[in-house]
Amino acid sequence: MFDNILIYFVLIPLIMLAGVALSQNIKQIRAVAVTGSLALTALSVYLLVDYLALRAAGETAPMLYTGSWQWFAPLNINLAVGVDGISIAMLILSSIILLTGSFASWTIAQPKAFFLWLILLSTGVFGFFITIDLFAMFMFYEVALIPMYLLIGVWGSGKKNYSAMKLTLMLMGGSAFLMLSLIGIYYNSGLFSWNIVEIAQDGNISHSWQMFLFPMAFVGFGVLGAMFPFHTWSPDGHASAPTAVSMLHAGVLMKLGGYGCFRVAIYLMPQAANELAWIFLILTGISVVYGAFSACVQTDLKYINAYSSVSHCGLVLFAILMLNTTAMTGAIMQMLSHGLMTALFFALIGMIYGRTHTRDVREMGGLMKIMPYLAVCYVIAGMASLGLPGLSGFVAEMTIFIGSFEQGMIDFLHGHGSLRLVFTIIACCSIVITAVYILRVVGKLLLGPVQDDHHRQLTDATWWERTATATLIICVAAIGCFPNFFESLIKFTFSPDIFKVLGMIQ
Amino acid sequence: MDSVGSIIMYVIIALSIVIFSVLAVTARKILRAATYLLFTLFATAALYFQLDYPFLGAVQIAVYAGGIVVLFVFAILLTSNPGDNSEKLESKKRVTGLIAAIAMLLAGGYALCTRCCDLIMPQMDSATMKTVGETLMGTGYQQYLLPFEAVSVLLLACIIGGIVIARKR
Amino acid sequence: MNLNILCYLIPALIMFCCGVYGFITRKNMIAILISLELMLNAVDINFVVFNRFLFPGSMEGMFFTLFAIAIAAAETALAIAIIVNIFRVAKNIDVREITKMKF
Amino acid sequence: MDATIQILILAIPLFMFLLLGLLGKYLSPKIAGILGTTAMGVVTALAYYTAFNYFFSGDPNFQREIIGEHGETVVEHLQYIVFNPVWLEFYGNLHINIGFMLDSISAMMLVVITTISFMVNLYSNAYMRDHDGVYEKGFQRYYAFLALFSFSMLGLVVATNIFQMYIFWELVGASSYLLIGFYYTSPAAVSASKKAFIVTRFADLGFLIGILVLSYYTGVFSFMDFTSAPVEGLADTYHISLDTASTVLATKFAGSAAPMFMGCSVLTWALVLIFMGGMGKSAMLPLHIWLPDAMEGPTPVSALIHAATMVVAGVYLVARLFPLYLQETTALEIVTVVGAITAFYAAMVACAQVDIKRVLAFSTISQIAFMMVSLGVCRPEYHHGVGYMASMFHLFTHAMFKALLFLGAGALIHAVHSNNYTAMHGLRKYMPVTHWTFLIGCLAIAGIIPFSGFFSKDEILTACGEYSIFVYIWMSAVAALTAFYMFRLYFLIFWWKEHKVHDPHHAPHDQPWPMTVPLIFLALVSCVAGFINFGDFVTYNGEQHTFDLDWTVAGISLTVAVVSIAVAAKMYMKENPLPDKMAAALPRLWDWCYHRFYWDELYMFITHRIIFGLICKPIAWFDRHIIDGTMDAFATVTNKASWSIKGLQSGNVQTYVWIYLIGALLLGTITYICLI
Amino acid sequence: MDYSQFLAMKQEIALLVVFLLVFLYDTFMPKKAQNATAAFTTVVFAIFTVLSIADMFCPCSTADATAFAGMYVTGPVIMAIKNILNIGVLIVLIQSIKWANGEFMIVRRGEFYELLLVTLFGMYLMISARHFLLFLIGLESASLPLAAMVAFDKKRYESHEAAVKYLLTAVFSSAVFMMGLSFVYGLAGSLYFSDINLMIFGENSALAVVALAFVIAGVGFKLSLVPFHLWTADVYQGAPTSATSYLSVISKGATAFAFLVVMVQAFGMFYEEVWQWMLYALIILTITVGNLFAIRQKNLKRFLAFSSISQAGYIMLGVIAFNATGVASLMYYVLVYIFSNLAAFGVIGAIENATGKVDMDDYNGLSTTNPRLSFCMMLAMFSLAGIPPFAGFFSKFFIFAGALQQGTIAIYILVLIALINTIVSLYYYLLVVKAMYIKTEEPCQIPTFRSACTERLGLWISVAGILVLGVGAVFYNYLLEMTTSLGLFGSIM
Repeated sequence: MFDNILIYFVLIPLIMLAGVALSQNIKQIRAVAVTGSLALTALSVYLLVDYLALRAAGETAPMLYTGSWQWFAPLNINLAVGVDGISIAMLILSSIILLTGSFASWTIAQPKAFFLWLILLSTGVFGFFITIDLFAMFMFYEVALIPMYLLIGVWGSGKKNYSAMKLTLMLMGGSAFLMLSLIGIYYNSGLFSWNIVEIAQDGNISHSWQMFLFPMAFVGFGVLGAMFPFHTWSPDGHASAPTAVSMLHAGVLMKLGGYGCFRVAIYLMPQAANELAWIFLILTGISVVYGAFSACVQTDLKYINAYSSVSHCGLVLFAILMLNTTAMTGAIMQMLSHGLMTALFFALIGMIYGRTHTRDVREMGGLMKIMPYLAVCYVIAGMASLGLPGLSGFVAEMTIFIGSFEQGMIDFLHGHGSLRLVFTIIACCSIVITAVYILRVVGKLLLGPVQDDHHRQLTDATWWERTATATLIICVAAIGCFPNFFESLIKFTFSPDIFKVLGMIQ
Repeated sequence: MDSVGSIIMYVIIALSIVIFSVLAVTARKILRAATYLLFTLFATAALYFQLDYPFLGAVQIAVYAGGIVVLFVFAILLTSNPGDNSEKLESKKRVTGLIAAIAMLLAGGYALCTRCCDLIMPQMDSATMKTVGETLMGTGYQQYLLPFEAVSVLLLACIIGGIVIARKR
Repeated sequence: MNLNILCYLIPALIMFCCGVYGFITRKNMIAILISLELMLNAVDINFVVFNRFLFPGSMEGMFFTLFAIAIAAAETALAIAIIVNIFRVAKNIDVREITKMKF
Repeated sequence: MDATIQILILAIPLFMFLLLGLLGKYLSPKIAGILGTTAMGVVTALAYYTAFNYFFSGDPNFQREIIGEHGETVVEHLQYIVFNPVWLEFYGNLHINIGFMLDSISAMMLVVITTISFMVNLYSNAYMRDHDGVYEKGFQRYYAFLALFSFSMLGLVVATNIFQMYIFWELVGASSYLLIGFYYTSPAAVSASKKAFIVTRFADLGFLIGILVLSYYTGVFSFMDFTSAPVEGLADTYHISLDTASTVLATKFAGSAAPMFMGCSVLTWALVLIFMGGMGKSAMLPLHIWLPDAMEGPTPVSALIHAATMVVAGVYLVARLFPLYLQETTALEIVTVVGAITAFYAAMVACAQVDIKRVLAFSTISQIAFMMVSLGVCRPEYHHGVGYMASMFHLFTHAMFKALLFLGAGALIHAVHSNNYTAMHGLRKYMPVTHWTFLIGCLAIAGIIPFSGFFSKDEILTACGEYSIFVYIWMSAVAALTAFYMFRLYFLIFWWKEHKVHDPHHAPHDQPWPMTVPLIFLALVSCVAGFINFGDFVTYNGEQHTFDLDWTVAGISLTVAVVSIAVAAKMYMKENPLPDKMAAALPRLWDWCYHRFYWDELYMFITHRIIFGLICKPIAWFDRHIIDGTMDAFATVTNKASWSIKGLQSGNVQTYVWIYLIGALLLGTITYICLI
Repeated sequence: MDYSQFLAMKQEIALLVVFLLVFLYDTFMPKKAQNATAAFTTVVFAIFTVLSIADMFCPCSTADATAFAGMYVTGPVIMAIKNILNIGVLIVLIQSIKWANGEFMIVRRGEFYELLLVTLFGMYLMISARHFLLFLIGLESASLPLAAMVAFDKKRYESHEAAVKYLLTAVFSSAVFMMGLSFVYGLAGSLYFSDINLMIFGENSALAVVALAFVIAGVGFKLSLVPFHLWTADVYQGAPTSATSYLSVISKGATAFAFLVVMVQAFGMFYEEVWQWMLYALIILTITVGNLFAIRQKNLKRFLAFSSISQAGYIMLGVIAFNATGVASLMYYVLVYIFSNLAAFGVIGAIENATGKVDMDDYNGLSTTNPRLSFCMMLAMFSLAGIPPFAGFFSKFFIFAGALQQGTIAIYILVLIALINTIVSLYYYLLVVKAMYIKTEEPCQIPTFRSACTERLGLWISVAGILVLGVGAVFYNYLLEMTTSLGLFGSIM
């Protein structure tokens, strides 16, 4: 069991949990958190390199590093692990955000409990990304959800009670549908297997069952992916959450939704995905512009960013539903990009809030003069968000648009309706709206004259804050500058001979 | 074809069962209600006798009429406050009670009438005490040693429970 | 003229319904207990009648009744103990008064 | 061929950006300035070398000799891909490359950009400090942004494919944003930068969709596949080929399942959408509104970005795809119409502005519109496509003299600390160098022989005349207005009345050498650039061609210009009430011109009232109250239900058993009813 | 008359031995030694439990047995469920020692344990009975002494009220149940489950349906299925906490299994057409109504009462599944539920014993004063809500999986409704967590105190169960392998 590298993605967090639990003071806790997350980052980077090497050596299995250990044997439930490029991308994302999140919560109150929950949450996240067993996946998924409640409830701000409850309940609502769908897949695939790869390859879920189970699975994960109209937990939840939690949640947890939508809903039930895509295309297409428009008039920084996340994550689901290699690659890129960028955003907002004690943009102004480092980072995050070339957002969005447009035109020219085309163009419009709200905030918050004289005494970022933000910015820029590397990592999964499902559709 | 005598007997028993039951639940005074209950129980015992279950009838009289009703009377005397002997029924309660009773009656009546309406009493030999005893003490099919032992435990427990509860401390 | 099975079952049913009615309408807990006795008794009759009319060969119904009487006795004893007990605490046995715990 | 020089051309500015951006605050401003300027000087030298090499080395990669229509030998400039690595792959042949293409227009642009950029870098060393020599706060940052801009702009012009162009297109937008908002504490600058970015972003949306359409149909991004054909025997060399463009049209578009969309061919749609991007960057009506506001940035920035280089990107884009546009002349007609209207509009507005930078901004809009019209009216059959050449020629000359004017204006502003001519008047004695160079700039833009503007504008008017007499007259009128408002500006700044000196010790004076040297250099260029035979370098198909001056057209335009200048001199040379009278005589026109035809107000209305008021706010409300309200309603309803059924648990045993019994009976009854 | 048949009833007889030991100890030991009655009971019962479990795994023991001509059966699965109950009872006993040693309990702690053991005996009978008379006696043994246990807290008026309510409704319910039995008897002529199942095959008369409804009502009463549940909250609230915890887990668990046995063995033929749909409706009602009531509760015991009502609904999914997986899932659910709920009751009991406070508002900020108790409570709540990695998640998942194995679309809808209800239940479980961890603005009403070592032991066991039972798959695997190898009917004989 321990010879499989993937298992360490769960073991390290567990060791961290123990370490934090045994820590005596905040320094030890910080040390454990940073060391652990550094180890995870290193591990994921090693995995990336090794994976690419294996692929280069001609490895063609859909999942590598697979391992399977019996768990609930009579029900065929195994702790099956395995990763492909997408999972690795997500693992890197998660570990980086955990690392930066640890830095961002350097001075949190009640550090022990906070880090315990935070690490438990990341255990769930890592577990989710490494498993290929539906049951284990679902279990880790829920493990990742519940610590949110306490993290927001105890360390949050504002309407934290309401938000924490709303977030938890809505996400659990999603997972209710999900659970039904997963069990349904188990019984109806004809294999009595929970293994995703097995089901995808040999499973045969009948058409009518697919039509029943697919929407459940998609909605289930879609709630976490902030799909309209199930996104309303996101603004409140993010607004109330403490910095690191917002980072992790928007940066990683919302990706669980997109990842799951792809890995479970579409991967296992492609026919239904193809036939029902239109419903969800409309919903996610709405998400994209709707979130952006909503963000335009918000005054709370976190609300702005939360709505922006709705928009960006909407784009992820939207692209996934294109069922098109390019668009799906773009979707994964967008997950990666949005994860890093939104984590950066939330980190910065948290740092600004920690200083000014307000998140209302109307009460702040001219912060560029007062805290130039944070302000510059904010501008960079904003630029990434509005898709400036050289940063990650551009690459992801362009890939999505190219792919979606391709699929839209294919549909259109083959007489399958112009829905995809129309919504692609609508989604493209989001780049303008994004610019509007990002620049609005940058203009109001960072530029212009100093709004509140009390702010003049505030200090710029501390070293740990600099570490957190700089790490994220470097990652954002790395993706933006060398996209082909990341796309080639992801694309392999989508290449038709591996992904027979998509090959069938196209 | 039943004999006239048995029909008359039946009518008397049935009527007294019905009438005393009704009276037992409608009597204002609680002591009277207990008395009507006693009559009902007697009528039931009579019914058992008529149906050729003398042993059962005897038990009915001994346990129910002899034991339980006496217990009731004691309880009534122990718990009666002067003045609350007669109770007045709220009409709302009465309506709900009637609804429940009639619903039960209709449902049960319908169920019984549709399933077993035309059966008449077959002939049989009344069981001897020996058979009764053997059945009670037997371990075979339709013999009841185990329930007998089990019910003894139950009764023991009820005694303990009763004592604990009734004990003042 | 034959007395068919219903002639016995219906009075028992009426008795049961009287019990139900009594349980629901009476205030005095002893009266409620009396109603319960009626219900149990009605069940006993049912068993006996079914045994006699349908399955005269066995004594299943009869023995059930026998045990039911024993159980009823136990129940009654316990119930009376509890009622007496509550009478000590609450100084009355009106069932409508013992509604402190609700909703 | 060794690509080191070309790599360096792109890499040095990028490196400078990173260096100054990350470590700038550890450098003294002086060193940062010198570093930035030097680096740009090096880039300029490299660019000159490259361009010289391209045009004059005779390398077979760069030019070849072919047999022309009439059997003569013609030199044809070729397109050479210096390097072109893949940056991002999509599907099939669709991949973005980041490359370096050398052809006649990109070489020309390299020269223009690096020259102006170097001038501006030099100039800013002095401009970005006050009279006591104290550097402005953020000086290093300024140089970093300048370097970023240079990098982006260079990347844009050497793009080998349309997506690379889009990438750098966005980057220049961002650097423009950063530079306009350089004085970030000023709300005006902030809102101007925001406006510039958003308006151009909106235009870029069109560009993007255009790219999507084009790339879907053709399956490629590369310009080479749209407009050129490979030269046999050379791997990375292409020549411009109208045949390729028509093949693209015929096989990819006309032959597709849906060649038409809403009455126009899909290619037209694609080209018009792409042109929309150009309209945004080049500030064509109705997307021009950002450019005047962009003058909030430092003046050298205006000179570099908003006069000489970035704003002509739209023209460059159309020129780059010109063979495709030639396939669908509908798109070119749209270009013409938009250009013509914009040119006239901007000229009108320029006549009524007070802020000298605004005048120059509108002048820029008008002149870019000239270039657009020139492209729009260009047809191969008209005088060997003179419009294309004229457009590029004007781009070149305009860059020089408009940069000159802006830098001159910068010197003035630096001297009097105001943007308005009302604070200037009669400065000619105080600032002679500025005065003379400014005058040269004005003469050039007015089209007075022998200054450069005369030649380029004349070619444009010739092209217009070939295309349609109406367009010719229209554009001549614009030319007349141009001469008028420029000299209005000139006279109001340098003449009108004596300058009031508030403080004799700080009388306006000529600026230090870093500021005057660029002025003199650019003035010299403006004087001589007109004599270049531009047809030797740039033509629509790359074949050298000598364009002769049409003296009829030249004479007319010269006359018109002189008359306009005379009118301006009459009105503004000496203080007199004539201008006020004129304004009073045409109050409506004056107001509209002064208020720029209320375009800003219209946009304000659309963005604030309609987009914010009728879309964003209702959506936000809808989200909070309807969607979120529904989610909350689930909770509320559950809670309400909880309270409303609490009566079941009444505490009364009798109710309990009643419910029990009825429940049991219902259970049986309903099941039974369902069963039978 | 083969009295050796009694030997098949190893567990029952052993239990009676325990009962007798306690009885004798309590009656005849000197006053001083009587102080140790509680501990004595616990130890003896622990020994019994260990032996009983050991017996289950002992290869030499005869697993299957049918005694008294099929009236009594036992088998590996039945032994397993009894042992599950034993474990639960053991925890209850451990947790109740502190309370039983209270000053007030001196005179009747022995009786408390005697009654408790008798009710457990009744439950054993319910589980093993394959004859309705024995079943009835088991049912009554399991419920009548409980009434006495409910009334144990003589100081508190609520305790008496609860006892009255419990007894009256219980007797009413058993009357209805017996009425139903009489109809069954009228139809089948026998009260043996196997006979009934044979005789009523194809029967779809009103009498059969009504009989079935009454039987379900009678057993559903003990399970507190809606609408037969109304006594539950009042009784749970009024009874002493030890009795409540016993009532809520052991009684419920035993009855759930017994219900499964009755429905499958006696009425298995009716599954498809009749009782599946009855149960369908009841499950929806139970889960929903239980949840709806639980939302507003302030008294924690009452709160847990409603929560246990809705949990009963989930348990019933294992019955409606009508397959071997369902049986295993049901048993597993009961096992997990025992640990989760007893952890919650353990905390409540400890706090009640120390301070007498049971209201949720009193728990505000408990984490600041009693972090460990809060932690236990939180784990219990999460487990009850079905949050991984705690055992409750697994039990819920498997019970759903069991139900869905049945495969009709109606079951899918039922499970969906149940799942949506888990959201509501999560809400109120989180309310407790919120009170303890989030509402920390004001100082906590409950001071810091150290709970008795027995209480802590009980909590440790419960928490260990919550943490281990789910992730450690052996428990469920064992049960599932057992039931699948025996089949649905075979596993419950």
